[in-house]
Amino acid sequence: MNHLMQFSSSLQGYLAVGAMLFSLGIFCVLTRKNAIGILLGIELILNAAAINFVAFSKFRTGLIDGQIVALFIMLIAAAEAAVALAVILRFYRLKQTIDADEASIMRN
Amino acid sequence: MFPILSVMTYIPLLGMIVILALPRNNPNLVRWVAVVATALPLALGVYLYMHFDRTTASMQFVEQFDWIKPFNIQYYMGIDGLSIPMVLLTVLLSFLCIIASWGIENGVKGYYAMFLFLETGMMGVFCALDFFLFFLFWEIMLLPMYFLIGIWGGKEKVYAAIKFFLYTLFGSVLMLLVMVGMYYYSEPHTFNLLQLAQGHQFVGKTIALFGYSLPLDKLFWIGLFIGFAIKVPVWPFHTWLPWAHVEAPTAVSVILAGVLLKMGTYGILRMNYPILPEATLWASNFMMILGVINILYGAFCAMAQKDLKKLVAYSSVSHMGYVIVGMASFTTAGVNGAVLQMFNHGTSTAMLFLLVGIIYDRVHHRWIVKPDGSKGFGGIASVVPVYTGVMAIALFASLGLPGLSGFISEALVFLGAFSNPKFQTYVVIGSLGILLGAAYLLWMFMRVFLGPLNEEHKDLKDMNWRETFTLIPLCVLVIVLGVYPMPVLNLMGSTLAKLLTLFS
Amino acid sequence: MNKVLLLAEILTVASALVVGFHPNILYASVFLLFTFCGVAVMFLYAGADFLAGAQIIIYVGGVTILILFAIMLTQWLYKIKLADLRNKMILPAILSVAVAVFLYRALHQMVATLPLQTPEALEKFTSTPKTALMGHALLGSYLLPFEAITILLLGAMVGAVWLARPE
Amino acid sequence: MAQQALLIALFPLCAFVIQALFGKKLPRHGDFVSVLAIFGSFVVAVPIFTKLLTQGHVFETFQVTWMALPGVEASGKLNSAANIVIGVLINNLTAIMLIMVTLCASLIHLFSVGYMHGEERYHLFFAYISLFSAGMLGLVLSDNLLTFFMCWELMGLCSYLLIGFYYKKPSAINASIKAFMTTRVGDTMFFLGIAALYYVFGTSNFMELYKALQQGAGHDVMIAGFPALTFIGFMVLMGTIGKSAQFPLHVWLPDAMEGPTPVSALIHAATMVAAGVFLLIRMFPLLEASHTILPIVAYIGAITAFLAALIAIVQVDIKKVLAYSTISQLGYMVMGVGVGAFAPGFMHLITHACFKACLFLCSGSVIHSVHTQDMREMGGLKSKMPITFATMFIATLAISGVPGFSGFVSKDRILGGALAYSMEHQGHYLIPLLGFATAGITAFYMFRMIYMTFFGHARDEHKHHHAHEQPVTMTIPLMILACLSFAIVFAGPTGIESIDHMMPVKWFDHALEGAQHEMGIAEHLSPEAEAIHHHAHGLALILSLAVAGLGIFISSITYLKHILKAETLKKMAGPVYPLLWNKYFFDEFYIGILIQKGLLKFNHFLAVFDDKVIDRICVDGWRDITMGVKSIIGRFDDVVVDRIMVDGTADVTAGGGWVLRQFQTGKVQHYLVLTVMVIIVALFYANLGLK
Repeated sequence: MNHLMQFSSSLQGYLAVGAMLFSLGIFCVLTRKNAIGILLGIELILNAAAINFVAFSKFRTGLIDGQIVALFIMLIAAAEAAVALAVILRFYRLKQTIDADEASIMRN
Repeated sequence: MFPILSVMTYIPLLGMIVILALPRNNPNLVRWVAVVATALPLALGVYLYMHFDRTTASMQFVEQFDWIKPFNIQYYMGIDGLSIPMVLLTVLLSFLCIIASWGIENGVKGYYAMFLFLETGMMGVFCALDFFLFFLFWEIMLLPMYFLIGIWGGKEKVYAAIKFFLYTLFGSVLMLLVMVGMYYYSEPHTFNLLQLAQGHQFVGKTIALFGYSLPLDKLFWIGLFIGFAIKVPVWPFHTWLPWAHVEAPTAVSVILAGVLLKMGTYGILRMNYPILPEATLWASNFMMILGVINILYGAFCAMAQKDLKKLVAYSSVSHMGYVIVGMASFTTAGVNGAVLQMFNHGTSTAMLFLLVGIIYDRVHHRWIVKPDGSKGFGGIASVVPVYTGVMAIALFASLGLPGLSGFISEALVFLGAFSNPKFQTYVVIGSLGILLGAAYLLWMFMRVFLGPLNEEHKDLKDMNWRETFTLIPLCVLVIVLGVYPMPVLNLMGSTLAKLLTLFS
Repeated sequence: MNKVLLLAEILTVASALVVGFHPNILYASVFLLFTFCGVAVMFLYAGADFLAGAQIIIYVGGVTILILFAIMLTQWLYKIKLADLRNKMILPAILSVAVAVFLYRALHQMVATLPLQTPEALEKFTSTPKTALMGHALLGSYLLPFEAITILLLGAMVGAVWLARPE
Repeated sequence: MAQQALLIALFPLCAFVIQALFGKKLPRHGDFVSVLAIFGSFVVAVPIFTKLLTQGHVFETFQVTWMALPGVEASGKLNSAANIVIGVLINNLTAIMLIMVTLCASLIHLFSVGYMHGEERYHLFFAYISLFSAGMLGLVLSDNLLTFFMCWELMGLCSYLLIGFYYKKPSAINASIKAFMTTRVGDTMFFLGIAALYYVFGTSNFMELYKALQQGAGHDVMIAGFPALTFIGFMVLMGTIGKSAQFPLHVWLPDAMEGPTPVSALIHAATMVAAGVFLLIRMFPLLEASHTILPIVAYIGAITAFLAALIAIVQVDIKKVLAYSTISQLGYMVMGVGVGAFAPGFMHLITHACFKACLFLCSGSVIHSVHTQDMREMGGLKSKMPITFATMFIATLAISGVPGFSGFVSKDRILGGALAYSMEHQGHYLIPLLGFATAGITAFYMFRMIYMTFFGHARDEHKHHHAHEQPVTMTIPLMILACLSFAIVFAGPTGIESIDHMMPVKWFDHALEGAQHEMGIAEHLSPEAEAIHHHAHGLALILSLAVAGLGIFISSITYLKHILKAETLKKMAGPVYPLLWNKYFFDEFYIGILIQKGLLKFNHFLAVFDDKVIDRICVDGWRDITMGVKSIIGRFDDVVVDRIMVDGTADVTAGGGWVLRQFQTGKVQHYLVLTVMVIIVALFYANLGLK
């Protein structure tokens, strides 16, 4: 238990959590048919990245830069979520579904 | 100092933003805004032309400041004798194309927005002196082109657009790799093209790849050359060109042939030559062979085409071959001729594409010989005399008739290339292109314009004022530069002379 | 104190698992909220107080709510079952695990190449409140990206409104 | 004076611009603009010519830098070595050419006013013909090969435009494109010759070239495996062969008769085709220096002269007869230059221009009057068109080599030169042989033409009935040109040197001596050579008189007195007749085999190759490669391979929507899977690298 706690507050712990979130995010993106589900996965991936930046900032560099980048990631995620949801709504209005497989009209 | 180059580059971008903000139901307003947004750079281009110092080879109208400090990336714009003809060509053709696109009815807003964006990209490419900036503009240009072909194109537009995109993307990837490589192997790390060109930095260095130790400068040269060769297009990377030209709307074909193709040769002269002169000399033979292949291959293929626009497209392949031959000759006359040919081909081929577009607007086909074997046109000279006259000028300029611009540049190219004893045999073979050029163009002229009138087209309308307006400036340029080419030649003389010192 | 962090991490991963696997999209989004909260706690423990706050405000207060809205707008709660039809899962599962493993290994090994501050400096950095520091950084050396992201946000907002506008 | 001389070319050029832009709106469709312009040129040319006559010598130059191409020296300074300098050169040759061209052109312009009256595109006719005059005069004035070539090509363009003037007629446009392309074969090689000249001598200026040659430059340079001088000489000769319609590129000139008759007179008889010979004369020092080229020139000329003359016998189209006769006479000039009889060659150029222009204009007058070109439908026009008949008869006497007329003088001298050449150089007996044979044949077919056209009874009553003499604007040019066909204009009253050598004024010979001196080819014959020449010229005089007399005699008994039937001659010729009638099957060979079987097939092959091999296989073929990979892996996993590898990888690498349309799902997640795979691979390598 102690060992685990030691690990959890180390750099490796942060990285491990980040990697897990990242892979779950990818899994989510790849498997969900629902466009909103895909969006959830993307949010996870972005958060995983943010965690890594913050971790490096704390355990290695001791500079504010990592946190700044994490902040930017959040902002971009927010923007992306807004646009993506707008697109989904639009798509829903067009097709009465949000199944991503239906979004293949680009295929020509 | 007034940042004239940046202003010229970004006015179209501003125009694009304005256009996007305009209401959709007033296409004429959109058009006029686009006209203004291209006329201003044209006016500034005239200013540039007047105030350009012809006696120096150094960069002029320079704007330079740090942009992304940690990577030593600069915002560095400037023009010398090599870029200014291209800049002038860009602003002129963009302006004319905006007018020539008046007939676009679908998605006017998007079309003009994309077009203006394209002009920004093109201007940027010709003005950028920082590799990173150059690459950025190079990619910027790709995007609107893709949409312009893919949305406003002809029947096979999507195929053509994707083909264009993937081809050029492939070239861009190579260029990106070389860019990064140059950055890392230069000392100090820099993207500045002028600094990279100093001190033969890459000669003698090697890089280990796949277990082989390869000479760095030759590797860079090949990477860059392929990247640019796709744009030129050098055989065998040319197959996107007929597709893109044929499917693109008229004005886009004009820009494509008039400006975009020149970026390839411009890039080679701007990067390969000064940065990697040793590798350039090493590859000169190879370039010469490719140039000659281009000339002949393009001409032969053009002769077999049944589609008017495709014929013109292949003739571009052939004519860009002259540029390669001139460049690879390393003689004063040859290199001057090559750059002049870049300019002259820009004007004459633009005329040809505009003219083909005009006839396509009228009759909605471009067949010299229809797929079923019947004649597409024939004898229309009697119904559209003015059109025929202008076509004849464009045609004769293109086939290198003395007194029109094409001759001067071709003559210089051949005089120059022949003065290099290494290449005389190639020139002798390449000169066949002069003959073939005349053959396919005149044969086309005969089948389309002369002979008994094809009754299908007896009601063909001659050019209207707008079409005439787009063609007159080009006509004048073609004739004036054919008689007295100094207005363009003296822009570039000093710069090219300095460039050639690297190879003597 | 480490216990709290450990708990937060477990919470994060566990709820992320739910996000990844739960067939019902509604559940998944609610658990995404917990994941965000867990991450916020992790930020706090990493000395990123401002970020933790931002995480709560932006993600928990903004993004998740937006997602829930979207679900309710598109999937009529009463009419359509919210179960998310799945694609084939084997390949994505393999891929995800592979990504996790390789990513972790790569980062782990890469860490050695990063500059390492003295423990004192790191401790001092962790304990400093970050709001002021971030403010200075944003309006100092990061001004240009900051402005760019402002424009991006504005553009996204306008774009979203335009996209979602009624016909 | 040299600057003013530029006006000679500029007047017609301005006329062209005015005519092309506003011609249609001017009164009379602006014909007076062109006519005045060319008369202006004539007026400017006269003082130059009188100066030549009074002082015996003119020499003026004037140069400007046309293109500045700065180069950098080792020291870093800019230099101007590569600059392209052009200018005007006026010497004896120029002066004679100028007066000849402006005079012929003026007269032909004047003739055209009547001949082309009422034609559609009348103003364009004058625009083109003015442009042509500008080109020809520019060529004569050029002091360097580059502008010479430009004008040369410009004339080619005008020739193209004017041959295809009746552009609705398929035969006319075919002839025009044939003329342009055939001459361009020669032009292209000529241009290579200019490029080579630049390489060897660093200039294309004639005077500088002569100077360099006198200093013995260029002998040790090789180009593409040949001695440079031979290479240049051959390329220049090719230019001449194209432009002056020499064997084997002579095929275009007869077809060029599709153009209006004044065009044939001006372009295809008097000036443009002679420009090729003028080129040889200008480049004579170089040809001489290369040693190997001159015999080739001589043979080309002799063969052309002979073959073309033979074809002319069987022609029934009056203009075609003249066309072949032009080819034949041009062959004489080329032969003259080739055997070193440089001055007689040039003289023949001038005399031929005058009498051939006259012949063409006369034929035009006849055609205008009877509306046919077929001699079988003419006959008995002597009384109906007396002036035309008289002038044409004089010109015919001149071309046949009857003493007292100009053609006799020049032709006799060429033949004498050829004979002397074969005496000096053993084994070249074919040249004078062909030359003398041609002289006889020429006399024969020219008189045949005269007899068929003007004598005998009218074969087509209707046409004969409507025939009439032409208005004065058309007959005056005929008369002036006929006057110029007398020997006295050039040499003496009879043209026979031994009689005429008491004549005090022999302006032509003096002028040519000066020119030769300038070029550094002044002849200093050894006494033996002098003797040979004297002997040869005496022999040539007798022989040429004999063959010409024989030709006229046979022609008279066949076509005038009908003692000998033309049919009998035809039978005697046997298989030669169809060979001549089909012009030795040159057209069939060039068009049927070289172009249609060769070039067009090859083009088609390349276009298909481009489309199918390069585009489809090499570029789009990546799809097939990935498809192949798929079939090797087989049914490893339907989902992974079929849906992802093919849908994803194959399409993206395939490089084309052709694939995309057929195999692409368009589903986001399939692409994402691919992306993730790439990421994994990248990470995997990152792991390896970090070890």
